Amino acid sequence: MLEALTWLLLALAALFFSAGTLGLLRLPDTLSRIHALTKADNLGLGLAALALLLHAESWAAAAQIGLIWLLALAASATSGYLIARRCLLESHGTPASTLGAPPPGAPPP
Amino acid sequence: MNAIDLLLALALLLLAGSALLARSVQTASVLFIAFGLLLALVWVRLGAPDVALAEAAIGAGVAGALLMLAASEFESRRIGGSRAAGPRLPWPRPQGWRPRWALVLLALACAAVLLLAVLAIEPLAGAATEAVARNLPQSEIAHPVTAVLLSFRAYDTLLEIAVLLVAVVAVQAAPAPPQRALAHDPVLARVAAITVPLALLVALYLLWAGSSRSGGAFQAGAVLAGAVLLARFASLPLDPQSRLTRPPVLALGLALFILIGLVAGALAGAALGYPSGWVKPLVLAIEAALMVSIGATLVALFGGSKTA
Amino acid sequence: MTEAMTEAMTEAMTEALLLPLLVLWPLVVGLGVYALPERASAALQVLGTLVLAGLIATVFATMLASPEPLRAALGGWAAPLGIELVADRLAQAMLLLTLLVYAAVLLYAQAYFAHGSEAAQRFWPLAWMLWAGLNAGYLSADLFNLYVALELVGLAAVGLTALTGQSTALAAALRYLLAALLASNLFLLAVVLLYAATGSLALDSIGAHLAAVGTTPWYAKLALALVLVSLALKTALAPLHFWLPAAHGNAVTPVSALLSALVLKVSLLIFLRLWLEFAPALDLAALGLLLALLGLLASVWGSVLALTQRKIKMLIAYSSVAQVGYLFLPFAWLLPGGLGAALALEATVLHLLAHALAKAAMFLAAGVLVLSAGRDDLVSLRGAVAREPLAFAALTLAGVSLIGLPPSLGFAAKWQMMQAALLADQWPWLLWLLGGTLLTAAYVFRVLRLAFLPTPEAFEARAPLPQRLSLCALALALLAALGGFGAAALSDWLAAETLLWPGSGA
Amino acid sequence: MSGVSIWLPTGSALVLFGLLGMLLASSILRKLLAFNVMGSGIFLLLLALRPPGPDGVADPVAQALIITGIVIAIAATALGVRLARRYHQLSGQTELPEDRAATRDD
Repeated sequence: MLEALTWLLLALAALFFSAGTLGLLRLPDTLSRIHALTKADNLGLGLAALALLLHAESWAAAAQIGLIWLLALAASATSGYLIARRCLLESHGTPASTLGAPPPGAPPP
Repeated sequence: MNAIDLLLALALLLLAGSALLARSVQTASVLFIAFGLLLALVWVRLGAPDVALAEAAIGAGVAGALLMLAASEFESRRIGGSRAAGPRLPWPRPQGWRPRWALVLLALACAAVLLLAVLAIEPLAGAATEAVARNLPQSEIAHPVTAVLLSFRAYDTLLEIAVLLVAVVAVQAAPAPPQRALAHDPVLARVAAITVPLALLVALYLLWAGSSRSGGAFQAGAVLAGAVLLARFASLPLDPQSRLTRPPVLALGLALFILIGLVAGALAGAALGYPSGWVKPLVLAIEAALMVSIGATLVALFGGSKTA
Repeated sequence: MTEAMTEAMTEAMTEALLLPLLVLWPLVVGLGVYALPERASAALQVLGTLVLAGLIATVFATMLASPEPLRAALGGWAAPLGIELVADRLAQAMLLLTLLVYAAVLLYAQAYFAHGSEAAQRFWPLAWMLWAGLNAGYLSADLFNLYVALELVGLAAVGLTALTGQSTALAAALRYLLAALLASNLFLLAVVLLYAATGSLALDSIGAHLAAVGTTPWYAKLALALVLVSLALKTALAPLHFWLPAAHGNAVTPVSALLSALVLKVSLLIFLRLWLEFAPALDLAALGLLLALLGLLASVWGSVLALTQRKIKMLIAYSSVAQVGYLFLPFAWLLPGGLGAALALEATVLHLLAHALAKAAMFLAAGVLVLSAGRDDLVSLRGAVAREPLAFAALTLAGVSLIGLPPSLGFAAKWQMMQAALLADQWPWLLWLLGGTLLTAAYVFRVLRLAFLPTPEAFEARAPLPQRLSLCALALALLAALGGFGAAALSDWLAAETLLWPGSGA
Repeated sequence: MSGVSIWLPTGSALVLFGLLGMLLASSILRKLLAFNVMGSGIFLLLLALRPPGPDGVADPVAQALIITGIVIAIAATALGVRLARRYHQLSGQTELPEDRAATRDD
């Protein structure tokens, strides 16, 4: 029973990871790629963590796995946010951009 | 079992190849970081967790970040700030390669001979490995890798710290170009405010753990440097960067290592030896000083002043 | 009784600390010069040099008492487990040479760098760390430790090359760094192969293991080939010399002197050690011949290129390419049981010493002339006889040794080479030695001739330079030019210890 | 044994990749990257050629050598990257003069 559940979770995790990777490779622009990375991959990681939780030897080990997942979530959310911000700044801030107007969210000097 | 190894090996080769052939150096450095992280997994598979930690923190982390920083500088200058959209894996035409077929053939021949040689070698268990196991109790250090690094072959480690210091002094001839200012970012600052103390804690844990299991001054120093750099990028008020990279801090680790190596060594009867019973505190003192100096060194090697 | 005890104590301390201090002390001085305020720096360096001189004198004194090399096991862990330092007579000759060159170069640099110059603040710590790396390379008897020592030398040398931070210096330093890194990786690969095959990193136990296997595995040859390519790249043996002229020619003068006199030599010494260790187990006759032929190529090619240079320091740098060639010639006879092996070893060591002293003197003297003329092409030599007679004398004396005229050290080295060639019944090499001498004479006289031309008026107005600069160059040049008188004693002293294999001799 | 031997061809191939990169790539950064790849291959060979201990733990001497090697490689890489950044700032070039000439000729 436990084994079957573990395999199911791992298979789902692999599915989400594959979807995320596919999105990273195939989606047209940076912002949509970030979606693929932050959403699908984090879900995949969560599922994998859950599968491992089922086999944790102690509460401490389980807590560590949970903590790792939380940290990975925070890291990917922050880096996704930073990439998106940089992306917006660049597409608005350079002369080569199609939008000639000054960026709405330009950083204060 | 072997399927995982096979997959890992193939992915490793694929990443190395695509990093070397990638169209832009920036893409190459991202791929190189992925390569380093995968290599860390390989070290775990081979039963070398200490190496895995060092690889992930230093090999992939620091080296990759250094390359990426330089690449972004080069490329933003070349095409006026805007970049070709996103990383794409470019197979057919690598750029910036000189096709010199004689050299290619030479390298191929060398690699073929090398492969034949490594397949022909019958590994010997060897005197050194057995000696480590035999002398471990006498070294009074529980973790074999730490015992090799700080007792049996402490001289290698000492010279290697000198190499790091030489690199720091040498880069002063080439001041880093000023970096583009980073605006204060509330989200990054909030996340860093949690992550930086956590990273400092991890560094201390790695330092402490080094005496009994995987970890040690190098890994801890790399994490420390990461924390300081993160604090700098997030413009945290606790930015200790300017004070951390002063010469006395950079020199501290090597100086203490030599001092203990000579004073304790004179008492123990051989330079870089430890008098019996004093091993643990002395090694911990050396490792703590090394952690600070290695962290400071890595920060200094990144260069660039405080973003303002 | 107390006296005996003190003596025993001192002896024990000497045993434990003497050899390690030869490496650790320069590191301590380097750290001090780096971290302490600048006004302490000069005094610290004088003290540092004197202490090192004392240490080296102690090594020599201890060696006179016993013919065995000094050994020290670091941390008290004996060899296959720990790392051992060994000071045989080869190492001692190198220690002394390094001390002499450094004493001259440090004194020179004190006057050369403007007070408070930024380049000087990087020069002092890097130079001292380099000294530590050099001594580590001479003394280490552990293969991996040699790799670490070579890296210390290499990175310090690259940092010194880039000292001024100007674009040409940076390009030269990068080229040098990339070549050195490739060489390091090849060396590391050889270390890996040998460690895997023998399970040990200590030089003598690797050699013993390979010799004991009987039919030595072929991959030992591959390892030696890798070491050979690696160290030939670091020693700049043609055709692997491409990085040298730019690095040595564009560095500031004290750095050029250190790089050409010492940094090139440490890799050669390590190669010589590994050669002596492996020769009984492998048949190296063909490889020795190949090295000698490459040396031939280098000595001709370097001399020809030296003849075409416009800048004086580039000319001297290309001369190094040529002179390195001679260092590899004696390997043709340096074989177990080969006739002339002992002579060949002496010739290599003598030539190494001769070139180090002469080339350092030449760079230092050329630096004086460049400073006094305010330009770095050959025109700067005009009127050197009148302007800077001492520097000119140094240049001439160094040239005498480089060409190999008696009574210079260079002459003694070439004489030994000829003897070795005759003993091995290979007289065609003599033609080469004579031809090479003519080529060397050609570029040396090209330099000296200009010195007698009248000084261009543009040079006259410049402020006089401190005499100390020329004197430092002259001191080294005198050692090179008169060293031939001591060569016989030096050879005897070297021969008193069995550096070669038992059973092979003159 | 078969579990270990897969890393021997992998390590050799990484050495080959790195060697090719160091010899043929023209950008300084790419050469430095290749240096690191080659080093990784050598370290992989080092560990794969050592028989593991009874409990599956790798040879501690080899592990220590690799850690030392990684730190030395980072020192060299950092020095190279800084020199390259400054060189680029001063000259606007990302390649060394000899390599530029070679690329133009081809």
